[in-house]
Amino acid sequence: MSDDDAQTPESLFQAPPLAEQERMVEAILFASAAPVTVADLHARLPHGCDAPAALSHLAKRYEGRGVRLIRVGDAWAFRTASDLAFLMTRETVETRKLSRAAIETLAIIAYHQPVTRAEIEEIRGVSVSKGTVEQLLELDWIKLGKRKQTPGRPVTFVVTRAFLDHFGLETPRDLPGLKELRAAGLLESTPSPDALPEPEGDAQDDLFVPSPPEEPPV
Amino acid sequence: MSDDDAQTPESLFQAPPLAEQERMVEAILFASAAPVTVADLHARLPHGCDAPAALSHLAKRYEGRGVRLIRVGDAWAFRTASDLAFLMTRETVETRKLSRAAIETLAIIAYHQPVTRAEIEEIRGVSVSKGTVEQLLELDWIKLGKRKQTPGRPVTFVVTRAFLDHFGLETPRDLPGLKELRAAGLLESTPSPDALPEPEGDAQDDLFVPSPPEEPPV
Amino acid sequence: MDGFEGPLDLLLTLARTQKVDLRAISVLALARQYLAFVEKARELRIELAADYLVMAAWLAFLKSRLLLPPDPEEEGPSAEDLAAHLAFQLERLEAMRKAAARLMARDQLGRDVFARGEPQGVERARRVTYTATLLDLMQGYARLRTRDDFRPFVMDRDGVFTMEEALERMRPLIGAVVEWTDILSFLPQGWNADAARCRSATAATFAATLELAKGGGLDLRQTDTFGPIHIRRRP
Repeated sequence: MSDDDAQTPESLFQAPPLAEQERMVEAILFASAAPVTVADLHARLPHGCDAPAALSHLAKRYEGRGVRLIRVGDAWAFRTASDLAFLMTRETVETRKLSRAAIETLAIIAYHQPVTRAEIEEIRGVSVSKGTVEQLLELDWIKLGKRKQTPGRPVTFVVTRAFLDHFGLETPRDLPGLKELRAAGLLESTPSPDALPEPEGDAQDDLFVPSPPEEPPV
Repeated sequence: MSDDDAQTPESLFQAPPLAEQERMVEAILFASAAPVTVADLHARLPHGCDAPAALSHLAKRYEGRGVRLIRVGDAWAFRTASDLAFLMTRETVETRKLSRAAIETLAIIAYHQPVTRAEIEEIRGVSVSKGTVEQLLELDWIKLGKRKQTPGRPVTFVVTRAFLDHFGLETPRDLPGLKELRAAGLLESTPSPDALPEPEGDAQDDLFVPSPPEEPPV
Repeated sequence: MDGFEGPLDLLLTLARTQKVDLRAISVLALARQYLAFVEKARELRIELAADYLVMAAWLAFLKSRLLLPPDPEEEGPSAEDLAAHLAFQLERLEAMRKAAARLMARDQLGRDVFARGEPQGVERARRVTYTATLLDLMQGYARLRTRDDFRPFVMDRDGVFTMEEALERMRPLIGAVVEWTDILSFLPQGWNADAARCRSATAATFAATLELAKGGGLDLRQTDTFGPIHIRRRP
């Protein structure tokens, strides 16, 4: 609004002070269901208001706030600050039991680490799906260990600190051994009548000896 | 737990600075048309945030603005300043005109809550039509309160958060003239001396105290 | 009668004509006004709802009680108590009407104050977390090892020389065996060193020679118990 305009008879309907115009624009934009154009603001504000000036003051006021005044085409609207977008999603967390395949794979890695995929498959007697390993990696319960010094240098898997935390173990050595499992009634089988040497006997002894350097004892 | 241990989890989940919490609360409340409870805010904010402190800072920031932070029971919302209502003709919601009976019934429920239908009828001297109660329930301005511990265990009615929100009341205690009415003894249910004694008994003692779980005092 | 919300509302309207504070109202006069009103309605053949008539009957009773000296024999509330309660009811109804008016005069949402016009819904993001207990882990591992224990017994074929293999090996050879020869010299290469492999190869070769003898292709002889077994082509 120029000085000249202010002198005209229109001064009877003098525009409110800019601070008041800013309040008005703030309220209109807040309550509006869609972005509001400058023309629309002028139509709604009292005569003589300077919507662009009010908008620019308002934009400054909301700088760095949780909501921002933004321009959408030729219209204006309040929007959540983009860095706070995460507050606008409400995560519903669904807890599911790990699949049997995943539990068995995890158990083998925990008891035999560092262990290759081929070794896991040998123990499980079935192939390990890519999804199962990926799931365990995503859960941060297993990670890649050192490559095995055998032909093909296959990668090995070891359990993580997060795994130990989740299962309340201080070290992988705290996993109950087969004897304890049997004592707890979890292993109900009797040893084979052939009296073959029980494979677990020595397996347990050196199970966790070559723990990888990433897993220092707590 | 050693001192070291005690400090680790805190630093891991340290709450954001209060200024940042204020921005977050601002964003959440701005994005919602309905009031948001403090419990809801805590559920959505990062761990360790102090919603009441952030709210009180935020309320100060918006003092005198075109948009105000207002309290509705145990919830908070942004609302346009009432002196700017004249700008909002486009947003004005045409509400169905309430009948005189509905308005009186609403007032009686607000001032006498929790109140039974029989008590409303005793005050108005006329039976309350089903439609009136239904209309108020539909508007979400009243809801069923606890049953009265009197013979027949009649249901009671109380006002809702939406009622407080609609009429700009922080709590039911802010109803206009409530104190004067109480001082004048006009909120007491004096049993009619000739008819059978009315079953209300201690109706007034627990006027706003046993607010149902949805409306806990802030 | 359409304008009235029941007999109490009618009474309140009549009471206002007395132009005094409701607390100072003459209930006797009010009863007379009400009864006169009802009488007038009857003359005009306006049908009155039952509750208006009930109120009229009650007020007629109250009027007579107020006019008569109190009966000391009578129990229950006095006429003055009843009149006072009626005055209280009227005052309370009026108070609630005023309160209702003040309530409706407040700034109302959607009329005077406004909520966010473009609310941003909270997006629901579903996240699935998987869980397992140490017991699951132990049971899973136990299950695997249990399965191992029950694995069907499979012969270790590495240390076994079968009779079929021995037969295949012997058939082309026997044509050249003219002299008596120890069958141990027919064991395949590399099966002598290890005792178990040697036993298996010997047994298989012996069984194969028996089979060939049965078919009439060769002769067998053993000169003394546990002595070496010799074979030759049947002449």
